[in-house]
Amino acid sequence: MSDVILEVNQLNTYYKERGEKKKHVCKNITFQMEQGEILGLVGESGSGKTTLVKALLGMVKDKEGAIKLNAKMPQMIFQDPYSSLNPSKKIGWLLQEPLRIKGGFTKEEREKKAYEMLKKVGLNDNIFNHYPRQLSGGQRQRVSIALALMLEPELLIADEPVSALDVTIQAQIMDLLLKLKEEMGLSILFISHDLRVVYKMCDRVLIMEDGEIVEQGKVEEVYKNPAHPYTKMLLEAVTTV
Amino acid sequence: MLLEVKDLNIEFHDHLTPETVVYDFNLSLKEGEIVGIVGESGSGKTMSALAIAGLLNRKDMKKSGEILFDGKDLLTCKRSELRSYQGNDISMIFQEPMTSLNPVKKIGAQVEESLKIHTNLTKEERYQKAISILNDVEIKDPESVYHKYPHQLSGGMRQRVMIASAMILEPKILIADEPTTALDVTIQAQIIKLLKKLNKQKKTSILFISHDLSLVRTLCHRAIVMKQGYILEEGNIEEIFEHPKEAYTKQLIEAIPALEL
Amino acid sequence: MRYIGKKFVTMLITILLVSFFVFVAFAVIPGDPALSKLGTEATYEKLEALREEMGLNEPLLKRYGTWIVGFFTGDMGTSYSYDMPVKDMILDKLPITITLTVMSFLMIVAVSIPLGIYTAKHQGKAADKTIFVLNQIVMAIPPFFSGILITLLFGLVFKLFTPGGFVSYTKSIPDFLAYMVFPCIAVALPKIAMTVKLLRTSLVDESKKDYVRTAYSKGNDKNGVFFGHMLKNAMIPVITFLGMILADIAAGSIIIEQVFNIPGLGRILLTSISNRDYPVVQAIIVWLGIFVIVINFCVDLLYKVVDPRMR
Amino acid sequence: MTIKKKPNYNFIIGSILTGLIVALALVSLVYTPYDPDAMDAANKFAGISLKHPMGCDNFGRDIFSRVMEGTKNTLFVALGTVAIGTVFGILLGAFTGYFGGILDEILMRINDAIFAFPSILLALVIVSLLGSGKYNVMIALGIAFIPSFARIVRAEFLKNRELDYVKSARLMGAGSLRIMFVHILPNTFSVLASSVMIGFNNAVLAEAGMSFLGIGVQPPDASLGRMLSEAQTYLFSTPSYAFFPGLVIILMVLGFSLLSEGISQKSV
Repeated sequence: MSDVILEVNQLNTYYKERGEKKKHVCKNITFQMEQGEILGLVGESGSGKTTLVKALLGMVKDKEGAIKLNAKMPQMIFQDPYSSLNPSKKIGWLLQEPLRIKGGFTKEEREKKAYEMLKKVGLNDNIFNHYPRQLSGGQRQRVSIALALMLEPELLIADEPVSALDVTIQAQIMDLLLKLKEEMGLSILFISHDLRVVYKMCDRVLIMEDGEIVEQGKVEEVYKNPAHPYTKMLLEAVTTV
Repeated sequence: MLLEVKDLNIEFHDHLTPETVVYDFNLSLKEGEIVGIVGESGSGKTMSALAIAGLLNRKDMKKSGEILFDGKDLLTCKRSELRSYQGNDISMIFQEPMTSLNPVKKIGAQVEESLKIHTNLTKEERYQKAISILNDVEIKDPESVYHKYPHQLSGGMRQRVMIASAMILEPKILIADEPTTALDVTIQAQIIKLLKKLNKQKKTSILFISHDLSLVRTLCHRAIVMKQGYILEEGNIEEIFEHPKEAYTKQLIEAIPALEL
Repeated sequence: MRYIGKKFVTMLITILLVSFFVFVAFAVIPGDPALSKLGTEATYEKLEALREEMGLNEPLLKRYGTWIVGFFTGDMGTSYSYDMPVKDMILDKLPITITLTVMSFLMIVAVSIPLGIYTAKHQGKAADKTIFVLNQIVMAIPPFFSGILITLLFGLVFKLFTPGGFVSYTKSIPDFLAYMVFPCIAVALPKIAMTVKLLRTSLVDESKKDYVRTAYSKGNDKNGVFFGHMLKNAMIPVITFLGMILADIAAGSIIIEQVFNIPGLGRILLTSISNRDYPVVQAIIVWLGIFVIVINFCVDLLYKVVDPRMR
Repeated sequence: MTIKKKPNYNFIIGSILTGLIVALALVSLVYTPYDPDAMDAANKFAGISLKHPMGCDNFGRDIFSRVMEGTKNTLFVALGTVAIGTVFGILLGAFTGYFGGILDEILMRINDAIFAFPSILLALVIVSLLGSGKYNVMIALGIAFIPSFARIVRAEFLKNRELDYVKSARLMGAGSLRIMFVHILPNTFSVLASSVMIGFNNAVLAEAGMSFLGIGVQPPDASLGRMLSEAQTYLFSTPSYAFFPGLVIILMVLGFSLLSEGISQKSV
């Protein structure tokens, strides 16, 4: 039994917009995530998965329940590679920013680490002096991954990291993530709406509908014997289509 | 043959050197047939579709070749003649149902707009037709949806409304440009089913543009694979998936994560 | 209905806020009105007595309360310099400024909207480019200078009107209106240019939207797309702008009244500012403020009619 | 791939006009053909000549020298106005836009109330309270301009705050101030630049308008607006007196608006 890196117990979150009734977004969310696994989180828009992620990162105020995180500074990669990189900064500057904030590095050390990271995610050195707008979607997503890994986090949250990309690029990014996971011993919470992608990437999966986790388990088991009607519907949508 | 596209080339002239985005595009579409055009971004699939729908009229763009519909060349015929086909014989639906609907007009008005343009039906007749097509696209309570605005509907509903407004005159060809990409998977499956149903019931031929090979496989009879403006491969759906001739096609198919259940 | 009610309440609150700010500004900053009324040589006792009489020894909020109640019941105080009720001073000038504002606004709407549509429809053609250049130049001419040019050209050279020969509406309404045409042109010109430019930009932006492509795909011709689809969407930012313009003209009338020698509200405001006649300044500013706020309220309501997403 | 570019006429003409006007103002700091305030009864209403390229006014002062001086004053006031408006607008807009909440609500209500007021009216109120003069006009117009800048900056911050790159910066451990001023602010510059340009023009027009009314720049300082109002009396006899100051205002505003048009064309 490996160590638990994230434990969520009876998490409830609420959201209130002015003049409207308080909404109950996440309902009684309970799950565990183990060190070194890739845990899939599947749900459609409005299922509450984005709110769940925000809650895990401490960005939701109105919540009850326990979130136990055994990793320091979880990092995140985002769906839209166009809005996740600051358009006014060069890639090199961006990659050094986490180290600059953390402090205790000389300029040379920072630059060396940034170049090393670029190499790790399969990018050329010359990208260091490029602006995000000069890169393709796939390259940007590699930069995002590099940026998230600069602080060597133990937990990485990947929010639909491939769904904005072309299929051939998707495959490359997925392979990169799998490689980095092995190299760096990452645990990844992998959010996706695409059951095929989850099948390729994840060890276990959580199925979310309407703020609740309706089913969880090993990917093969859930896919072969879906217990909840919603899971069945999702799988049907993929296999009949 | 319902539609025949011969050697279609599309060039942009907004730069110093003209840039060709579609090279020697050929396509034939039979009545009742569903043909898929597959490719990644920049493959020229959307440009070809827009050209066939008669929606590429920018001045800095050059088109050559032939687009024969009913023996008439849509590329060279008069604009007024082209308009008489648009929405009437050839309709189109788009990727983003929210932005593709006019935000300040009621659903009813948008659904029956083609009737207003192409027929002399009375207001009451138009209303009846609109309600009946809204029923056909499986919208519950069409009478109330008729009086709503786009922002009051969900994404899936909006795409159904788009389909209704494109299908109201029972066109011979429906061009669908990534109609399900912006939708959730379960909604996506419903829309694909709906397109299949409409194709069977109304014998409408569908030109289905998508980046998603698994969708194309379930929906289409034939498919064309495009890359960087060129047609790489075309053929029956089974042929393409079982025995792809081109390495790129193989790569595309392999990029879809397998689901072994 | 709830929306209107909410907006109406917001409007009332804003009016109170604005009037309070103005009141406080004029109560605190200029110093002691009793002193300025009596002069520096007044004795302490006399000053105290006057302060008591003017209610200056009351707490600020109470003074505001008395003032605002008086304000809306028709008692706007007494002018320091003319020793007559402010209300009477304002009331008979009001029609002049209102005429100036409304007439120039109508000119702006009547000219700029057709012209904006025309330029957008002929985007990139010679007519569009010419109008663009004209627009840029006209926008750069301050209304007081165009006023001077109009006076020179139509008044002194073509003798279409007598510069400085303002005829009051109480004497002859046709002559009054005939004189007002020229100041109104001076006010309207730069605003027409701005509105044309905004409407054109707005229409061009709309033309790139997806729903326009949908409209063409249904067999609409250019006019069908422009008038049936784009115009209503494109008018949304223009409505806000026209609301701002209306407020701007009312304020800008101060300058144009000076150029054309029109004895309107602006004229009194200006003399009162230089005479430090605060009750008059205060009253005019608050009225102009109320005018602006009410316009904004109307713009909000108009929005609701045009844009269903606002409901 | 090389992109075909039509020459950016707006930018070229705008730069030339602005350059000329700025040069005129800068030269006036060290040299004017005559003392702008020197009266010369012999040259009253002197016509256009080599000695007096724009003629002389009712006191025999050289109009060209006065136009140079006035241009300098107008530019100075406009620059000051825009500086006040931008600095406070950025601060106000950045904090309210980034943090939101109750404070934002209240400040924006007040902001809207002020913004609803035409800036010239607001400036008049402030001038009537502070008194007229170059610096008071600058302060008055500056305050009147804060809300519009604050509004633009706030909208940009509101938009950017929701973007993933800000979330990503927060996850790196960046503090709010660092996120606001190092990460977000540079992304608002392009929008801010165009509104600064528009603001500058409005400031020029407002200053000229107030000086025209006699409550702006005060004598002995020369001012374009004031010259125009003085010239009005002699409009028929000496139209050139009104013509040149007016022309300079137009060229100044035109140059700047073409320049801003050209810049936005460039960034597309």
